[in-house]
Amino acid sequence: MTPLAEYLLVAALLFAIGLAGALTRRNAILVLIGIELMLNAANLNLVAFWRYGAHPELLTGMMFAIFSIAVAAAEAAVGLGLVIAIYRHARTTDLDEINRMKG
Amino acid sequence: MQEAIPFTPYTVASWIGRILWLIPALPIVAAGFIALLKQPSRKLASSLAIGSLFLSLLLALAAFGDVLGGWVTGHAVRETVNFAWMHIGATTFDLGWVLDPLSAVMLVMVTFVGLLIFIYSVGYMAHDENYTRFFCFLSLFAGAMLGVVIANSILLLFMCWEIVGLTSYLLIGFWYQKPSAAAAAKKAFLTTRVGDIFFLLGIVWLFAQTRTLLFYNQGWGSLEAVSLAGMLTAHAGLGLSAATAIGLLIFAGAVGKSGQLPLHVWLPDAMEGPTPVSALIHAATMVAAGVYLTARVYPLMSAGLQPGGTTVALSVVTWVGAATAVFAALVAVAQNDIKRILAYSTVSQLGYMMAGLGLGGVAVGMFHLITHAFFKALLFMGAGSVIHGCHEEQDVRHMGGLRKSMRWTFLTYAAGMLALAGFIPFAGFWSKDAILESAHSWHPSKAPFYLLVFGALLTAFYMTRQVSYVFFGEYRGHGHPHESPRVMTTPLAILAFFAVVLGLVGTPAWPWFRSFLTDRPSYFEWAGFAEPGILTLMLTSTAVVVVGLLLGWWLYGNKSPRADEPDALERMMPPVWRALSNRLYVDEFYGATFIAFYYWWARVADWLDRRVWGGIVAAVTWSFGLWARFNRFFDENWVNGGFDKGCEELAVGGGLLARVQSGRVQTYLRLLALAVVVLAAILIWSSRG
Amino acid sequence: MANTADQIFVLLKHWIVSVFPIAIQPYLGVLLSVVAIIAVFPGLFALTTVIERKGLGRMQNRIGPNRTGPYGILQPIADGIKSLTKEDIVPTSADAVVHFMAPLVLVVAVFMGFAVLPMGRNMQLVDMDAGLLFFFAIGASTELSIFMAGWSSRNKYSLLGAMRAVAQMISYEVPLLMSSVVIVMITGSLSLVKIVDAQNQYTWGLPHWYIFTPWGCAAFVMFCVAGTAETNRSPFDLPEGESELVAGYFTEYSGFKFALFFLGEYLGMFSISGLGATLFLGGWSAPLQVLNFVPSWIWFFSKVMLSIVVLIWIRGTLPRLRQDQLMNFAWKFVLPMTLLNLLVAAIWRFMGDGILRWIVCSAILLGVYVVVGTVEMRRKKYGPRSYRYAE
Amino acid sequence: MNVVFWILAVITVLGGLMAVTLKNTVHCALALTVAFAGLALLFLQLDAQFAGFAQVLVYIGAVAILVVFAILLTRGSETPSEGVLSHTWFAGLLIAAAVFAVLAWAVLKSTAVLQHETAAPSVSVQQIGSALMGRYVLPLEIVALLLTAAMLGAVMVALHEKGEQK
Repeated sequence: MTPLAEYLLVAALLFAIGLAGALTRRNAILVLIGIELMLNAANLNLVAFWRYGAHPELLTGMMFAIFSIAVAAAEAAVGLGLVIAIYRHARTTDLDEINRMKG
Repeated sequence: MQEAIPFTPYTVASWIGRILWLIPALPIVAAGFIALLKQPSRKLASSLAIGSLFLSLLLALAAFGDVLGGWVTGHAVRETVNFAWMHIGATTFDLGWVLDPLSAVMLVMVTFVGLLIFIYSVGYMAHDENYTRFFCFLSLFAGAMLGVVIANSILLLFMCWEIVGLTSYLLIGFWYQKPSAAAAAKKAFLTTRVGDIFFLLGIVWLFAQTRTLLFYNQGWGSLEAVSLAGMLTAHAGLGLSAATAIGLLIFAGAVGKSGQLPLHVWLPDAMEGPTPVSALIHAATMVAAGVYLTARVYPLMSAGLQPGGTTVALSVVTWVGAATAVFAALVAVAQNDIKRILAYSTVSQLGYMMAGLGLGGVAVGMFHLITHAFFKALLFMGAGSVIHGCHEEQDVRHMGGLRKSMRWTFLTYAAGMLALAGFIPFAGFWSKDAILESAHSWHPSKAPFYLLVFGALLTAFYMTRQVSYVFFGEYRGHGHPHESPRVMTTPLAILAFFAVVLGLVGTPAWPWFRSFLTDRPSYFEWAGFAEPGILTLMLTSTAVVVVGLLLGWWLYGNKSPRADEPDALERMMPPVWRALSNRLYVDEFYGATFIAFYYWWARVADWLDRRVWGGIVAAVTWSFGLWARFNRFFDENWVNGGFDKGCEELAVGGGLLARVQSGRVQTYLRLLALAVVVLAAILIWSSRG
Repeated sequence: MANTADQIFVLLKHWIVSVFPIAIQPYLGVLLSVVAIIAVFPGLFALTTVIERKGLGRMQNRIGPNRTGPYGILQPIADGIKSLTKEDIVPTSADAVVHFMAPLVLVVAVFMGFAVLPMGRNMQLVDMDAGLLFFFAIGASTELSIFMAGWSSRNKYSLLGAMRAVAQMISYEVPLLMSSVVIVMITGSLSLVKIVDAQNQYTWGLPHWYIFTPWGCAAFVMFCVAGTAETNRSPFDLPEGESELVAGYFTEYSGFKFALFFLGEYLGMFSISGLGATLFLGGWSAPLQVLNFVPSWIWFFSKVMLSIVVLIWIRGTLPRLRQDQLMNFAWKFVLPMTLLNLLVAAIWRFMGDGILRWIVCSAILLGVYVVVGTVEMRRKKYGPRSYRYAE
Repeated sequence: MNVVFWILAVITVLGGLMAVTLKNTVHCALALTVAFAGLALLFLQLDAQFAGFAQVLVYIGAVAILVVFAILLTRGSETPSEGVLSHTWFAGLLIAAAVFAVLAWAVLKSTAVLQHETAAPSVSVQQIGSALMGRYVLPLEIVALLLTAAMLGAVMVALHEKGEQK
């Protein structure tokens, strides 16, 4: 069991948890939270691969992680904005009720 | 701390060299601020523009002094600051600026004339409601133009070149309410594009040949010995060396910008813009940019030039220039719009510059460029003052006798007119004389010389015609003409002064300008006149000019034909007049050839669509119809039953599938995850073996 | 002599550590520094409360606390005893866990911020390569505790206060960061120690502090504004505007937790002032070369206290802003100016030495300041309001 | 077996679990921040200082706050009367478990080829900065553009449409 494998396992677990949250909760915001968790798990993988990879001095994995953090910030902003818009429109954030394909 | 920034200049230049970028930067920044301003804050706008350009002028003078100092102490100054703009793969795109006599002279000219014109337009545009927009465009233009001047990288030059084109477009169409202005702007933009495409091709080719975008870079620039030698040996087909071909392509760009034949058509129409614009952009600076570009890449054109001989590129430049000079002068004779006359004369003078470049090298062309910038700006601003004074009247036949009512304008205008006509000892005389001299001593052919002399005659003639129309006789317009405000006349006076004396830096006796540009020591000696041919040449050109003046005065002087009665020249030779006044039908020619060709082609395509393809389609449809009839019979009797069954099946399946598309996000997400699982499993499994 | 005085704490620490076995020495060193920080700053906090109360008293033409001890010096002790012995009330409907966590998170987060501040020549807990980033990251996480406090205590005043506070802190964190990025650009390092070293040089006896450059000065001004807002000090103290919402997010807190919030707030002030001093005022470096003999830590703390006094003074002077004014000011004025300041710093860096860069940079900054300022003032939003009273 | 790592891992995973299981949405958000903090510490454990601090700054400082704001704006703070789980929660759980199984399988299967303990790479912020300005300048520009667009987009989406002003 190499340290890298440990990190990867933790990341996988976190990813699964996030996925479970995204799949089982009915509140849109909680789905977003799950997605954030999944993103973070991915980041953990990237950094771990950078750390134990062949060429850490190239910074590739780290850069990837940093960029994905930035992208995740954008994603959260837009996603929550959408949730708020939907809430204003449908007066609910319950995904089971938001299943109309046209506004 | 040093490595905190990626920017590292390749060379260490003098302090002025290092901050040369400020010269274009200031007006551009000013333009940015002005763009933010609201309409009411006019004063702030104009003062921002003028102030920034004034600072640029000071810096330009400092740069000029620097170069001058280097020249006096006898070692050439060519400071370049280059830096890598971006790396893509292995190739780096370099930008940079160069400070050498050529750019220094140009800088001073542009900033100085520009500043005067800015001040002038404060008065001219005073009543326009888009005042701030005007100044925004104007100083954006100034910045871009200065960028063109100092560019040491053909890429940077091209960028600024395009910005200049854009601002020209914006300013020609400044009064976009007038459809004519809008059309003129479009025409200018498109026509110059034609040239710019070739220019771009030239740039690409140059880059491909020399692997560098820089002009000068410690001997590795594209205009320096190594690359030139390489380009001379490389062949481009048609027996041309790559150097020649690239030079010609770039020259095509110059042709577009500075309105040489055959792309001159946009320049006269460009006079739809406000007069300061015509003065600044379409007389003094932008149209000169083409000439400047040609001068910049002169080493490319003259690659492999033997003394006394010429190169293909140079001879092309010469012929185009000479032809343009005469052609435009001819047309100018028969125009009635005061600004159009000046526009055509600009075209012809630009022709002179080009010819000068081709015949006598950088110094000759640039000398005429500088002097012309001054007196042509003067003429345009004078014309503007006249138009302003005559209540926006532009037709010379509705003017006249203004010499009494507009003293200052008249005096300064006369000075400019004499300078343009090349009357001794005004500025234009010396510069034009230099061109004629080099034309006379041009071995390959004498034709350009005669053409240019003829052009000089015409120039004197049409300027006399215009002046006597505008300022002599009695006033034929409506309302009362009035002198323009001080803020407009003062720049005129300043420019007039230069129009008179500026030529003295380039007399044969004291060819200071030439030796400055070509970096040779200069000294004063009367013997300069005594050189064989010079004196006779000067006498001939003077004589030609005088003849032109007298001719003009004899035809038009002091008599004031009304608008309805035909022009004096028209009475003498109507057909010629008609040809000329219709601008020798060039526009019509283009209309009849290129544009008509497009129409024709469109019609052909249309016909093809209707007849040929249409016919085929019809035939196909018919056959299908036949086939269909048969099928119908077949269907109704055999297929239908089975088909209906199939349809039911499909309906059921569709129902099943539709249940998946529930519009619930989580359903989709679930399927996604499921797919991931399956794929990953397959992947791992397959990776086992 | 001067050197020992300068390094006295460092020497002391080494001496103490050297007593113990090698194995635990590094941990012990860290522990000692932490203890020192945890001891010193609350002391400063006590001192500051006295200064504030008496200073404000004078500004408002009162005497201020003067009963406990001579001139009321012992007031903070009395306060401490009081708040410790008070009953700790938790609203029944409150969310007990979060309600309990909030003050702890706040204080811990704020204390962590001090870890990277160099408080004297080699007197810092850790010299992190990304110290500045660390500082801001920690600072960012204090917002959460405030939200926790406001939300958990099921009280609309608290909630409103928390929302205001969080919104305000987020909006002002951006300019705060931006105005510090300039320093990073010039120094080429995020390590606060390196930043101080870069400023610790003298020409003609005058220091190279960044405040003495056009961009530095501009950045400092904006840093002060943003920092004041970040620590919810007046005139940006809407989150706890007594007149509007009782005491903002810690309305429902009492006793020790309240004291913790109080402490956290003041510690926030200290850390921001310390950062400001480090970035712009040359950290622990002396203001004049001749004054170098004075121990460096004295300089640092005097700078911090000076800015604290200024903050108190401001609090006594300026009226409170309106929420919309606050936001507009942050997003429409301070942020653009900081962005421009980045550009100016780049120009400065790239023009090399010479008087010219001073002229150009100052010109750009002033020009834009004037233009933007006038344009903004026109739009009535920041301009003086005309109140209409009921006749 | 690295103790610190395991502690952090447990903290992170627990935070994640609570974030998706707790009833009260705000508690979920707070648990989420715990998970974020744990991740940041894991990054530090991986000698990725910069990434770790960036994580704290962005996630705890911004995303968590955003989530909380969204919760309060959508009145999500009071727990809904009917269950918090969507009616298809069981399938979701199964699939999540399957995903974890597959990933774990992959990791464990390839554990032989994975790198063993390597020396900690010494990477200074300086290098990261120059890398951002040099090799990664294009991505950097694109991300900048993306963030701007996202900001505008979020504002536009979350704004009140005219007409349905309440």
